[in-house]
Amino acid sequence: MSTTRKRVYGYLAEFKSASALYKAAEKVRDAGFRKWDCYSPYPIHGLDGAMGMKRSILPWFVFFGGITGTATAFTLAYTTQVVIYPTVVQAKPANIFSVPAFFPVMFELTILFSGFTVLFGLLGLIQLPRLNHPLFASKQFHRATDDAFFIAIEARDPKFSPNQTKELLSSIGGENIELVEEED
Amino acid sequence: MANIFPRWSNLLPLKIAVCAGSAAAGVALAFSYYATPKALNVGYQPSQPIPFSHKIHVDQLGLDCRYCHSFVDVSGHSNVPTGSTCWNCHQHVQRESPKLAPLHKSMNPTHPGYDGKPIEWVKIHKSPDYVYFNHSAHVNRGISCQTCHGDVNKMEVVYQAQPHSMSWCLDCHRAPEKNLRPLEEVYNFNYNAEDYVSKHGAALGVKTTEELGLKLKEQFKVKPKESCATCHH
Amino acid sequence: MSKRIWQHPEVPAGETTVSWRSVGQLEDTPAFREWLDREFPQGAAEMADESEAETSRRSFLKLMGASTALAGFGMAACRRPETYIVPYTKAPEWVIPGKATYYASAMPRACGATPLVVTTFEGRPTKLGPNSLHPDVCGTDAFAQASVLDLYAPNRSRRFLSSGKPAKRADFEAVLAGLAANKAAKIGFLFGADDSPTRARLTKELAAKFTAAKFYQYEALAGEASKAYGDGAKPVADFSKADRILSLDCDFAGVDPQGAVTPFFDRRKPEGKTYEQTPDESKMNRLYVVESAYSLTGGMADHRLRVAPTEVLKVAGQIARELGLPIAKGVNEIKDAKTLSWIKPMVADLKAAGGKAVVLAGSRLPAAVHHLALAINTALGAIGEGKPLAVVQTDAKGLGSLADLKADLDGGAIDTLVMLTPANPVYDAPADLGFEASLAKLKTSIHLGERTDATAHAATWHVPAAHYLEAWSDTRGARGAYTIVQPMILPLYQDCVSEIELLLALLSDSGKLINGEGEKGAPSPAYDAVRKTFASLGGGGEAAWKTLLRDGFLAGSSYSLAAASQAPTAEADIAAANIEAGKAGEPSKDSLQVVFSADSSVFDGRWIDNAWLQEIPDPISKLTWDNAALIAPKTAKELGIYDQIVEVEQYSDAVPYVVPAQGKFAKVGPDGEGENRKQRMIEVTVNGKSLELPVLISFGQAENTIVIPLGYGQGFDKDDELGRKTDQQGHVGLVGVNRGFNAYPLRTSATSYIATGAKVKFLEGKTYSLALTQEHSSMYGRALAREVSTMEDEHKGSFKQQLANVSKQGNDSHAPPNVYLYKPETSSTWHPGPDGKAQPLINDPLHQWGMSIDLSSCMGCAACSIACQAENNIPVVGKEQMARGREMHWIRMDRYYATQKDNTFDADNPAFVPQPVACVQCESAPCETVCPVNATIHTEDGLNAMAYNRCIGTRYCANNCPYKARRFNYFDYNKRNPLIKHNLYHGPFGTKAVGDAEHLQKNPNVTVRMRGVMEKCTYCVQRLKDAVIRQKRGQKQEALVAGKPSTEMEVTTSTLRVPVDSIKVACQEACPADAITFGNLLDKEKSAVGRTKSIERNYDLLNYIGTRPRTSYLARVKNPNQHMPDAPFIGKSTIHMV
Amino acid sequence: MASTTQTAPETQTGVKLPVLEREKLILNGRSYHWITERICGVLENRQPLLWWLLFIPSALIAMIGVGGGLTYLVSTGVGVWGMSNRVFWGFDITNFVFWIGIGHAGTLISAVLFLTRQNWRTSINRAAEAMTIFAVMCAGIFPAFHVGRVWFAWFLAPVPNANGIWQNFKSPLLWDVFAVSTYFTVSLIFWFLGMVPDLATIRDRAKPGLRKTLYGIFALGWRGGNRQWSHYEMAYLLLAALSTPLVLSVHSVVSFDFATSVVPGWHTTIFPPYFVAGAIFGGFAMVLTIMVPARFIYGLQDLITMKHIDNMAKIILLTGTIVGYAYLMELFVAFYSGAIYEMDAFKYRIAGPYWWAYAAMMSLNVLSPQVFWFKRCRENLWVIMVVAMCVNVGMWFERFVIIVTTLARMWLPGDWKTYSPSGVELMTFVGTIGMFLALFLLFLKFLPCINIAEVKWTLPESDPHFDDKEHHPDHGVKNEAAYQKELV
Repeated sequence: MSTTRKRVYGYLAEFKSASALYKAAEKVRDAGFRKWDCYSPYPIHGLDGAMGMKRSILPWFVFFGGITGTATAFTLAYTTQVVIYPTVVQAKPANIFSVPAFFPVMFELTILFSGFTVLFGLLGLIQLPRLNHPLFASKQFHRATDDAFFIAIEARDPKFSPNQTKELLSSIGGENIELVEEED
Repeated sequence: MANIFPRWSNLLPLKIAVCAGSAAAGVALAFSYYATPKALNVGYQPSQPIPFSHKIHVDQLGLDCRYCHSFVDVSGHSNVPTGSTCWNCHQHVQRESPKLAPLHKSMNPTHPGYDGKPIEWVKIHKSPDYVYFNHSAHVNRGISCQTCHGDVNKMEVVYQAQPHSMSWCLDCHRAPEKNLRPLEEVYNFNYNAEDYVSKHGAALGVKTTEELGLKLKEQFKVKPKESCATCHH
Repeated sequence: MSKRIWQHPEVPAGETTVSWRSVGQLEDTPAFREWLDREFPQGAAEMADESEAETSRRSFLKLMGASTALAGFGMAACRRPETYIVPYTKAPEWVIPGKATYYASAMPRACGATPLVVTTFEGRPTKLGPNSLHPDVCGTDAFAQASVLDLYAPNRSRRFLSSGKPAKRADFEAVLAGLAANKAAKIGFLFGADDSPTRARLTKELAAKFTAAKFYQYEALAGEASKAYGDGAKPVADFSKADRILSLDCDFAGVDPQGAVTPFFDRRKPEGKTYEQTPDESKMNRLYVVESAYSLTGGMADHRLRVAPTEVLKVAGQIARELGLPIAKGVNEIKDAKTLSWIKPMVADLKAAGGKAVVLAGSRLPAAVHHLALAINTALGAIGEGKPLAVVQTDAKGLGSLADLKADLDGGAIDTLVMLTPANPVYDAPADLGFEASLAKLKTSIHLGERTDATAHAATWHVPAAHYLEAWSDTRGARGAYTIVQPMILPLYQDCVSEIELLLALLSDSGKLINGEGEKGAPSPAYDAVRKTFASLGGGGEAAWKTLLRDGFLAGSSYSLAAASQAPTAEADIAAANIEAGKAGEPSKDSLQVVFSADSSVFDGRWIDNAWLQEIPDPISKLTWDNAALIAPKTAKELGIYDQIVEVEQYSDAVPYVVPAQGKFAKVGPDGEGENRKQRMIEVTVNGKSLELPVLISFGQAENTIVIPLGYGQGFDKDDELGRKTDQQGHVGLVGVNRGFNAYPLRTSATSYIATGAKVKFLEGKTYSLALTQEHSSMYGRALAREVSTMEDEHKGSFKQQLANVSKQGNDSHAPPNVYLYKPETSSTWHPGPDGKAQPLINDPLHQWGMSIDLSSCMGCAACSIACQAENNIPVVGKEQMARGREMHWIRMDRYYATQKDNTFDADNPAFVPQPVACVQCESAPCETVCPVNATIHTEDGLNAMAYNRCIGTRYCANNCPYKARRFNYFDYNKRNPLIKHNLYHGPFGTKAVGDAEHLQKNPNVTVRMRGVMEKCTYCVQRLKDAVIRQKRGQKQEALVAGKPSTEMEVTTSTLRVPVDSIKVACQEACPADAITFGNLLDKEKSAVGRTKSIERNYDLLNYIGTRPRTSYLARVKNPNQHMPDAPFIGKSTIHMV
Repeated sequence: MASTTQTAPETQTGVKLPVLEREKLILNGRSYHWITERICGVLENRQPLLWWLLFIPSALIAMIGVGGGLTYLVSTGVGVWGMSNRVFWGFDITNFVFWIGIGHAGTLISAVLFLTRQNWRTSINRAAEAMTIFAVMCAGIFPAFHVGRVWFAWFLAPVPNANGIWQNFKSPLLWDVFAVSTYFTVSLIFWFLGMVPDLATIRDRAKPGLRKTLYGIFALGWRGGNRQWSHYEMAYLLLAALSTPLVLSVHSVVSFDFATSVVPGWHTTIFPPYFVAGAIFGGFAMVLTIMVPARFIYGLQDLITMKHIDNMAKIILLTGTIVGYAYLMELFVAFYSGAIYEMDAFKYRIAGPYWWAYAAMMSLNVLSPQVFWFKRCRENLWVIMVVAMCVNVGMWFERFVIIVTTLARMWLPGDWKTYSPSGVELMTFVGTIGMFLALFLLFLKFLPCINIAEVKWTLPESDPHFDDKEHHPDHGVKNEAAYQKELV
């Protein structure tokens, strides 16, 4: 620990297993914390509930993304084929009845647009890419992507207090609890 | 164990995205303006071997287009006048004007340096080789020279007035009424639809220029085609 | 308007941007430049601009690429390549820039001139069409159509040669002057068999001037007919008067014309020439053919008898015998009952025709047969005024033969020879004659020719000849109508001399050679000579001359009739021939008979350097770029060439694997297919000489007979597949080199056309690759090219019933009707019309184009394909690509053989049914819907348009085309030279395009396609558009005439619609058989095409798919004689198919 | 495979039911860390010599075949390939359809098996997705370069232009353009998203330096917090849901190229399902061909177990049989049509000039997979490899048969001509195989070839209620009581 004062990010505590983390999460939730998170190498079933989180709203983004795709495709096809420059191919009609021929493209663009919405929607929701984060400064946190389970409670949380929070964490089975400070 | 990326890197992706996006948009816009016939062709005004002024010949002297471009209404190709056409008048008129030196060179055997070689006019209105535009098909059906070549009668030096791009052609083929004229007025550069309507409107039973156009389209049975073979074969 | 002034910098030397725009400049070869200058003495005219425009069409796409590239980098904005408009200084009369000018002229030929109308653009002849005013017109055959290419041929002779080495014109002029001065010169003239009044006149003058002069005539395949008809006399048939025609090995519809053939085909149509009558078989003619190998005429036959070549004499004799002619006794009787059973009813039929029957003998047959034919015709009362046959006296009288010439050469009667014949005596004279040796003895021999062929090299002097489109001359039609030959253009290369000009030079005292044009632009002396001749023929005065130039012929002029009496030598000749035939005896596999036939592509070899003719498949064998020995299947097996009999593939409805698949299920034939085709080779030994050449199975050919087309093998280079000697490489150009096998050395004077006692050795393991355009000869049970018979059929009933059933033949008999989900005729858009309602897209109320092809008169000659090639700038692709199946012909001439399993008369004589297939312009075109970029869509007037500049070449359209009518440019055929081996595969490093003048033939109104582009027939859309636009001018004229303002003139359909049947497409125009009808379907019954669509013979090819093609076919009608033994098997190719 | 029988508690009915233990997906009770170690090992340790022995030649082949071949093609003309004015498509489209087909397994495994909660997929989906990407890249080459004027290929893109002309949206080929590009893009997204947490793992294991930086960038700063996981899971689910119809659509659209035509033998309605089945069939075969050796080389037997292979074998058996059914149904339809053109088309396929191609197709695609009826064959890796190879070849022949034999004997006998490929064509095809291998090897070298995170949660202890079942009876599979409840 260097002696210069740094901004504190919060406490990071490790738990021995997924189930331990699960139980701990319930407790932290009940303690009424808001700015905290559980870190695990893989998604843990039911942890959302244990942490009292709401269901992701991503599907709504994607729904509208998809609609946009369909609309784009239809407009593109219909205006060019019927409105702007109708052509006779194989004596096929160039009017509303030629729409069935546009379905494949409409479908594909729907998927394409949805796909992009998923990607960018997700990145937006989880605020990535963010390459720099205080937690990366922690000595043990790198195991979070391997085999360790952590809970981190942020100092920004109104309920956060240097001592009680630390006790809480240890009381619910947190080990090698660490005070994470932001680098300069 | 420490952060490998500085904190400022957190905003970097966003910045990059914004810059790249706007750059792309800029390029697209620039291209769609500068790289289209509208910008590339319109206003092309090369200097000609003889500074021939359409303004003088058409506007002041009132020459008909067909005096020089004599085959415009019989051939697909509107011919440029032969040396002799110019010589007809200019062996008498303005004979000594220094501007006419090239003409003398090709027409006047007594001229020093006479070689009888034709004058090389610089081509202004170019349609690609795979486009078969037919002048006679247009001027004989009520489309004026002016419609495509602009106010040549006002031009000291001829320039390209219209983009002559395919979409430009299509615009007229889809709505010919906008440009149709009575056949008598095809070569009249001072034609004005309003005046015409006010003069003959009553006789034709039309009040506005739009009505005139539609009337002529109906009357002449003008049905321009849009399919490829109309211009490409 | 922003006026940005560009000050163009001087174009620096080596500036390339300009040359994109003008290939004219790019290819600024001296020849081209010089041609330009001399074409318009007052200074290169607008031509320069036009030629630039049209030559750069060849590179238009690259150009587009370039300009888009430029645009891409925004460079075009800073400097655009400058191009120039170069007007005439003094405008030539009649030349309207951008419009074609048409002139009447003619192509002089041995069989009678082909009257032509020549299309020229700013002085460049680009296309030939028939002169329909001419009395002897019969379309234009492939040779005539292709002859325009010779004008621009890259290998065309363009400079004087002395003993094969380039020489100075001056030196030759010296020689000429010497000759002209020496009135006692022992000079001989060797003419061709074409007839030119002016030449005939000059001949007399020459005879007067050079007392010792002698005159000869030679054509390689002239035949012996004159022996029967007298010196310079020849028979000419008038088929309009012939109800019954018997052809004794006479291909009068193909390479052995006997007078205008169109009337013959008119009478193959039961509805009459213009389809106006109700079908009436009695108005049809009937054709009997006795021949040894299939010819185009044989393909048209109602009854065909295949006999060995020597047997023809017996057949003729037998006919004479049946007619009770004394002359017949000279010929052995025919014992074979089968043949007799065929001859007897046939003769009866001829007799019954009462003077409306004619017998034609092939010119390659021995004199004896011609004697007999004359006798028979006389007996039938076929000869005379208003009769099917006339014997006419040509001007070519008192000319010696090649044998005479040879004698005079050796005897020293002449020491100077002027060879003007289009033939190539050193190459094609009978081997035993030793002409070359005698020629070599001469101190002066002058050869005038368009090619530097063997004779050109053998002669001491070769003079480059002017093409007939470059020279003033005259000639005669088949029946002798005086016909003018006028130049369209000055000689492309200034040393080219015309026949007349050369003769005139000799006639003049100075001997000065004036060719092309006289001093100070005065016309060529030939012009005056021709006018003089014309005047002497009663065409005095300027008006008559102008009429002649306009019409192309002198009305009312014709040959005088000759006395058609039996020649005194008849008996003797017949006796001799009979003995010969007796000696030869029946052909057997150890002593075969060989027919040396004229070739449908190179004729006698004179067209070996014509790329169009080389690439057009032989109508019978479908062979391109080569010749081969044609042998009947059974004979081929007996000779051990094939281990089993190669049959016309049979359709098998058997289940695969249950039956042996041999020869079934469209398997690849024994020789392979496409580029893998390796043809077996044999060695033919006859007259003590032998020749190795590949074998091609030929169906319907007489057993133990070999047919070898002549005219090939004139020179080889290092690329030759068989590594033959290259010493004669210089005799041919790129087109003709390494082409086929030369059979002339096998010929002797006695056996110039038919040789007997030939031996054949099968060269095991030795092969040669041939390029065939059609690999499978049967219809595989599909009723494609449909036939009916005027005779009652036990299953299908009477002629009437068969006609009614035409559209229900084959698969169509049980195919369900096509059902559409949407109304297909007029698919609509949301563009409201004047009535406010949605308007249809195929909506042109003036023109809806349509075509029909009458299989009853189509014989399968490829004239249409070549006409199309000339009109539409279709490239040549070379043998290599042809073999791969990459031909570019927009019209593919399919040819099917149909065998009747139960044919008890002669099962090995299958029916021959040709079927030309081009794009049929489906109204519901499968190709259109699959193009991702809209490069092929339907036009308002019902064409299936193809926008080359939009095409990216996915080739999907072509896959989806049931007729396989689309052609893809796999290589840059116009930019790279396809004639050099593998050159196309060298891409950018390959040799550039052929020649420096070839592009001058291109039609400026048709885009020249680059590689990677799909192309196809579009009904000559450029012609249609031109006609439609010309029609539009009428509106104004009407207004002027009426003296009313245009706004008060009512513009009616009649103003804007092209007059009924006034427009012809290239193939239709060329067709000698009038088999193609084209026109505006909206004219309904008024137009011929409208009528064809409503007659019963009309059917759609592959109707089952429901493409609703605009081109439909008319079923072929066979008109058999029901008393003939083979009658039940005639016209049955498709009627029993289900 | 261990399956111990235990005694279950008495049920109301009094029947004692044996409880079968589910087969483990990960063997020998490996730990989280072991998994990480093992999978990251593949790309952290130096590559075995074999890797280089495979990579260098395949990279060379790719360069010569694809690079050289295409340069020659574009500079000289499509004529350097073997097509003619009779057979306009040959190797080009055959290879295109072949590769696109291969490209189907990946997304199918990831998406469809994910939706159907087939946890066994976790061990193979990453590699399979990689295959998809690379296969589609190979596929794309052919349609792109088979066009006559590739420099005008941009005509296919609906961009506004001064010519005012547009594409033809009725053309299956245009549908293809959209379908394939969409498929490629979405697969890429799917692949990348799935990889982000694993990239984070690698980042966190790497020593500071370029390597760490690069992985760091691509990991986007992933932290593995549950607030990220929950959105991430949702995103993954959505992508799976989107990709499933996409996979089915792509090959359907490809089949439209043929099915919407009028060509006998192409114009048939069974093409879409038949093509999709064929694609899955060929795709799985290719997965096996690649994964079985890889599994050995990198010792991943515990992750890619015999169970995985067994499942894939079963899928091959199923789809292979579907394809066989389609072949026969084609024949029946043709026979039943009563149209001579249809009947002949198939006759000439079976017994015509290319009978050998048809025979190869039938035997390799329909017969060879039938051995998978026998468990012994499904367990013998040699048999599996052989069959997989057969299927790869067979599926190529299927496309060859469909395209070439049909075009060589179409409507008018007058234009029949056979087709044979040119050397350049062969070279390019081999080149794409090299390219595919090279790319896959690079993938093994630089990216986690197995989905680390997903494999971890297939471990029993990944369940948060691993040690106390009673309170949450509906979780986990080893809870007998719950299991009994489910039964009765």
